[in-house]
Amino acid sequence: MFDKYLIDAASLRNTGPADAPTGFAFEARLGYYRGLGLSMIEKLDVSIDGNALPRAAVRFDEGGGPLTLEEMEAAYERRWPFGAPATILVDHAGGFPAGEHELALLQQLRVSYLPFPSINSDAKRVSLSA
Amino acid sequence: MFDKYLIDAASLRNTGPADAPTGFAFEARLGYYRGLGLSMIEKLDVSIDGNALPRAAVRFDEGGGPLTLEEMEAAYERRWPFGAPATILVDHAGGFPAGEHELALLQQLRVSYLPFPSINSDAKRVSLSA
Amino acid sequence: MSKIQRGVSLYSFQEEMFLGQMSVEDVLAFASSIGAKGIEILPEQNMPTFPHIDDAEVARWQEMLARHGAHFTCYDMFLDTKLRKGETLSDAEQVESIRRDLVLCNRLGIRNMRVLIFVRPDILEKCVPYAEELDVHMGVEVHAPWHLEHAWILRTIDVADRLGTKHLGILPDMGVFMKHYPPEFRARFERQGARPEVAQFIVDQHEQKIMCEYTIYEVAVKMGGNKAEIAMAETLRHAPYANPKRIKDYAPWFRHIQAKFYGMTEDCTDPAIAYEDVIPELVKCGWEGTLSSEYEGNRWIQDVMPVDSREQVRRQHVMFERLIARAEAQREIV
Amino acid sequence: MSKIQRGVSLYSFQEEMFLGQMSVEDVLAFASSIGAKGIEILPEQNMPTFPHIDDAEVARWQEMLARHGAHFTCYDMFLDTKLRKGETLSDAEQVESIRRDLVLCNRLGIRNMRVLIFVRPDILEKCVPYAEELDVHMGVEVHAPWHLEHAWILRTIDVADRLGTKHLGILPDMGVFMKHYPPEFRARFERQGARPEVAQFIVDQHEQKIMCEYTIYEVAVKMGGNKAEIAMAETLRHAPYANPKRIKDYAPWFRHIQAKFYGMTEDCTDPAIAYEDVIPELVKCGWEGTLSSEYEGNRWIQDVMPVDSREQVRRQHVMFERLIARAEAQREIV
Ligand SMILES: [Mn+2]
Ligand SMILES: [Mn+2]
Repeated sequence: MFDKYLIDAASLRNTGPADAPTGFAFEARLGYYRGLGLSMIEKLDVSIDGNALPRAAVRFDEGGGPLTLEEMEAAYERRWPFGAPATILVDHAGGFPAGEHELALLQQLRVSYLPFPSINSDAKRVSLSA
Repeated sequence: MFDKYLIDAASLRNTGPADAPTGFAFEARLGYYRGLGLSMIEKLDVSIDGNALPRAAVRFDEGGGPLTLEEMEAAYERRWPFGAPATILVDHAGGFPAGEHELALLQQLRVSYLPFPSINSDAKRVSLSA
Repeated sequence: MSKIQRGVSLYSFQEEMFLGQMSVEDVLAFASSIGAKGIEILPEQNMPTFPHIDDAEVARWQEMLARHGAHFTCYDMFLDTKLRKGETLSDAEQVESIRRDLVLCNRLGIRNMRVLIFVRPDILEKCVPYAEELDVHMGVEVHAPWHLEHAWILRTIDVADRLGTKHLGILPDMGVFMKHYPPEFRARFERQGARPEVAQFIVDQHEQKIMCEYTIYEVAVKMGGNKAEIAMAETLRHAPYANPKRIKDYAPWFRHIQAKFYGMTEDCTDPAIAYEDVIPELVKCGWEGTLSSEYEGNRWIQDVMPVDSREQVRRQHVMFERLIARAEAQREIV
Repeated sequence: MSKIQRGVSLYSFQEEMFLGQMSVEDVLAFASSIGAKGIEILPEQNMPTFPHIDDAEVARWQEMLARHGAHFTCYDMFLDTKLRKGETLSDAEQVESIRRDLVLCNRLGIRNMRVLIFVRPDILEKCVPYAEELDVHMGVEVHAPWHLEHAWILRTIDVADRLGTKHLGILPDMGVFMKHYPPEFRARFERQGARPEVAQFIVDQHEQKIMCEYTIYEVAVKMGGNKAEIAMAETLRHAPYANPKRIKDYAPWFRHIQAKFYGMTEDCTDPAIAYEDVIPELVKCGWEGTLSSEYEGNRWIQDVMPVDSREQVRRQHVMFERLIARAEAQREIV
């Protein structure tokens, strides 16, 4: 219900040494009308220009410290609150590629009252302003 | 609801000259719980050992005289009554092939209260008793 | 004596009649023998010359009924809107087809006509003058997956109320009260390859009254169901358990009931349809009309055993007598 | 004065709250300004530290409500049965989660809890002692495609009746009374590529209350519908028009109503949900409780225009005042 708002384009930044970035990060929101426990976030698929990045390259931090998606599955005590930005960290040698590219985020949620996974996705054309 | 009863296996016979049959015929019933106007019988597919015979080779006679399937589509005043045998005539050079074969009949009906066609089918292993 | 009468629809004997093992007179004789004197007919099934029924044929039926002390209760109409390929009958043609049926009802002395559920309320509105003149009640069959409260059904009732007519209403098919999954359905799907544990899952889901689409999704997607299992799950779309408490609310709009069933146990109980709940409601509200057997079990068992429609109908009527008597007794106590 | 009170669910302002354009206090101030003093919350939406709510947080909410002359009406619970991958919470864990919510209701001074429709009746039965002790009514949300008469809902009512408890029942979402197809739905599907004539066909079919599966089949198979058209047709599965006459029959089992809507016209009428039929029924049967706005239009228009939840909710309350006053006046006349 909030797909178009998932990615905060202005928040995109490289991570690692400024002259040799090892990845990038951006702020994202959960596309659901309530907060959700992290263990029920099954997928956070990040892709650039339609190319999916490996699941192992993605980490998540809602404020409690970065977690791999594997670790998130057992993070029963942590939640991603409604409307709150969390950081998506992506390992990507060289950082976000130069110039404008399509950055996409797909969230797959395990919502207990739905028989099928709930999927939210957003894609925005973004570039690093530096 | 009466699929297994559509073909009367014992009624199978060749048609045309006995020494050079030009086809075969058999009795069949309508697989529906009421009679139906002939114009609503969309298909009477006959096949032997899984090979469909041409639609133009098939004629139908419930007692009012043989009709091609094309002619049946406009036979608004004739009906195939419930449970009543009608003759299915098939042009087939040489008649029904010698030995035991699978004879199949598929009826596709245009039933007004159903959004999709109603299909009944029967297949029986039969042979001409000579 | 109860206001509820017992009868049979000729539909119940379709297996034997199709195979030429029973004639309509055999049905009448049997029905009469079990006290089910009300006869529902499907002219398009039971009258081979339909729609051309001459006076001699009408007389033949009347004499046959008289021979067995029976009487007509209901006429099941059809409406071939798709008579012509690629086009639908015009409204005027639809009205004319229904008028033809109403006239035949009247000639046969039948005062209830089962109208197929797909017939449009505005078409029926145009038929009301004929129904009134010929004194035939047109009852739209409330058949699963519809139910008494479905908005489509309410449209016909709204038309009847607006016109203030007593000749338009509904005609419930008791299949809408499927409280338990029919064992005959399950057994056939198992013969077709449904695994017993998947069949049990489907039965359990139905028993819990879980929204059918969820079960279909579970079976088809999550359990990787085979063809028979998916087909079995899909039957749930047509297996609702409507609330028997609504019967009293709709009783003014129906005069005849199709008493659908799929199979009776040897001790004369219905394992699927909630007659135990339905009949007390009918008795409580003082409904007058006929419970007309509609046995539909033949297609579920014919692959594996001979069909005995007489025995099945007989058992249903033993149940009816028992449940009606019990409900009447309860009513007198209260 | 009417027994029907007016309120809002914070759900209605999800767009502005998600985007940080409104705080919960902004919602309370606005609701109060239109006389909608009853506040329904979704703690998992509106309380960022959920489920850890300390006494200071409770006090902060109470003070905030007091500042605006408002009060809590209802707590929308969730139940994360799929908390752990590949397994379902045990029954004991489910009961414990519901008990946690009941305790929080009680601490917040809330006497109604919306229970998600998928929660099993036997689980709720086990929670009844807690609900009674904490004086919270657990109402299973009757949400489309279910309806008041669905057998799944009746199971919960049967449990309540068997236990003789006043703390278990239902909580209807007015989305079940969708008399007309919402223009907002149609417009969005047209923006996504639905052809106007196909969209009109779907709207017409819904208007006639034709069984949704037929329309889906027509659009998907016979008309060769495109993706947007098929998706539009599939919304019909969730667009039932339940019979408002049933409200009186179920009034004893509900104390709160989620007043679902998708968009109001400028002259303050709802083009889709049958409040014109629903509110007179509520008034006639003397129902006491809160009509709690549940605006769900944001997701249908956000692609093309800014969402103004305040204006939408304001219009709904103008309609409520008008319809309640009219129904009260009618009632006094009769
Ligand atoms: Mn029936
Ligand atoms: Mn709701």
